[in-house]
Amino acid sequence: MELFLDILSWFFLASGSFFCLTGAVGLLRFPDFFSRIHATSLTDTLGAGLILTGMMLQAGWGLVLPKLLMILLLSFLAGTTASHAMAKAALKSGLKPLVNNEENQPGEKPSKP
Amino acid sequence: MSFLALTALAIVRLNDLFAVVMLSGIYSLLSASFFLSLDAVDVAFTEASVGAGISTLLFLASLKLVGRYEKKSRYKPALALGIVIVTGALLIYGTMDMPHFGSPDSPIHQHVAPRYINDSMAEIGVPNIVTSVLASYRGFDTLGETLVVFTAGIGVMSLLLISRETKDHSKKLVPADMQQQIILRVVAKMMIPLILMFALYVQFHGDYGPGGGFQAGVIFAAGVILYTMLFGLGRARQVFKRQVLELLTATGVLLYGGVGVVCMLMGGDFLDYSVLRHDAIHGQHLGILLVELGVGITVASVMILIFFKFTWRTVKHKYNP
Amino acid sequence: MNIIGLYNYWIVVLLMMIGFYIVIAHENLIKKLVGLTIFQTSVFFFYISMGKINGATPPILDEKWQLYSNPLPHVLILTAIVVGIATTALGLSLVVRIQEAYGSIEESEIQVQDTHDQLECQLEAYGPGPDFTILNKDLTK
Amino acid sequence: MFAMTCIALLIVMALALIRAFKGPTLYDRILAVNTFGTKTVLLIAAVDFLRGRPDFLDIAIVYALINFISVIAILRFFEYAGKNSVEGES
Repeated sequence: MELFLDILSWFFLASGSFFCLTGAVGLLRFPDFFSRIHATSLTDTLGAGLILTGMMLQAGWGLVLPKLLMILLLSFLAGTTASHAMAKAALKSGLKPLVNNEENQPGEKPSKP
Repeated sequence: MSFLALTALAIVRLNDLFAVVMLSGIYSLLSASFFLSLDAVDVAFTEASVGAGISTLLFLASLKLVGRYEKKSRYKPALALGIVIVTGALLIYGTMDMPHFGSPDSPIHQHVAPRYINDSMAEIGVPNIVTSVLASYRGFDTLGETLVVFTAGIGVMSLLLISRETKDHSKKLVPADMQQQIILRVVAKMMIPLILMFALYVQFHGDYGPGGGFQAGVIFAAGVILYTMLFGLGRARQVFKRQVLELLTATGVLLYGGVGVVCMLMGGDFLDYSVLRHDAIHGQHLGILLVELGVGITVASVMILIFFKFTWRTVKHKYNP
Repeated sequence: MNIIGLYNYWIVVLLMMIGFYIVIAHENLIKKLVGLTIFQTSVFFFYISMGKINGATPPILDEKWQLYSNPLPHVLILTAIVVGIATTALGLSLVVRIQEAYGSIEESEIQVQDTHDQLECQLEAYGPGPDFTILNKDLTK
Repeated sequence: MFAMTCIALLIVMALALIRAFKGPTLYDRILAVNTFGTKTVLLIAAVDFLRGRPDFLDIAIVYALINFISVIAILRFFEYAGKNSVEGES
């Protein structure tokens, strides 16, 4: 049972780290703000959830577990809401998403600054 | 650690004050992680709530008032750079004599610290040594620092006074805020009770884990500030009246001093909590609890007041320039 | 070993100098305050680095641990941070008042206005001097 | 295992920091700050486990809260600094 839990939590931690890394690469490499927020916010939530779950499996019963649960809850609520608010504010401020308008110029590749 | 230096360098270079403030937010997050890695849990706690939270908020509020961009300076900073390099070289020369980082036999660990670490459990009965040193061994210092916070609050209040006329005038004009941001408001409604409850937990759990009056006060203030930002100053003011806040500011300091005086009346020294109960350890416990409560009340109300003052200024500028 | 043992202190010195540089070289008052904060933080780092012992744990007593870091610097810095934010708030409110009084938070512009005001006061008191017009032209440019 | 997570998180933080320095628009910087904050929460939790004293998760909770608050504050600052309409101001 111990071993099983260890392996499971190892799996969770590893995949969580992987998702976080992907998100960060996306944050750095993507061409415009909206694709970047897409990359980060999704992977952020998933990665944080996975890592925290892995930790919970390690923690066992005790005061640590509810604290981790609280962090999980907060990061789910706050992270997603913050990304929503950011995207909305950016859109309202006039930042346009980079789109590939094919109907105007057929055959043109997605623009990349 | 190198991250920190990088961030600081970037702060030097940037012209946009807003970006500077954000980077200083990152900077204080980083420094808190650094404190954590050096075992200073309580300090990391304070830095997290104060540096990343409140100070960013205050800088933003004042940026709103003074404008965002820095003007290019015309002077050549060569002289300044020279002074800085010379001073830095001297300081680095000074560090050559320092004991190595983390060595257990450096002079700082020889004098009072062993006493605190070995005897505080028997004398105070509180597991968190930082709390027992803060509130009991060095209670005078903490009283002084609470007074400094109180005085700073008074200073800000008197500097940013607003006439009653302005207030009445703008009260009608302050609209409900962020009416359109439904998601934000709903989530904030869920979060604010959590924040306030967590602040209370930090306040009263400070004896056993990291935390205490300073941190709890700041977190409480942060919760109230979140409410203010999302639901408008008018509604926040209905909950936290100015008179009540000012009264609370003084109450905290008075509570702290009052505990000391009560100790004196009961036959001990000033701020010697052992006489508060029959048992010295119980007395210490009660004393620390009360003192921390006083600190928490003062810090929270001063922070809320300062923020309110800054926001009133913005309102005033908006409606009668 | 020598280099690694003192690395922390060097970074502290570097940070302190960066803060110092911002304070003396930049003219914007808000930027100066940020520099002051960095300076302050470097002092905090210095204290905390001194309090660390290798292999120690945070100073919260527990049966499982024997070696604790030095709690005294933690206490000092904890209160220093809160006092620091209070004084920063005071500084910010001064900046706000300066902005209202002078319409600017750049040091040089404030100085220009100050000398201008001073000269005007002298003008009122002693009558126009011969060199005043030149100065005035220079300043209002 | 926790060490690996820590290293991964540190790399993520470095990348976010680069984005915050470069950040063509201000929103990129805000996004980077937000990412940085959430990663700090995770890093603190991971470090706690790594050092074997997972009692200090309180700090991570504070970070999660404070991060949210500061992002909201920055956004509000922007919403009203950008336009001069009398729509709302706190």
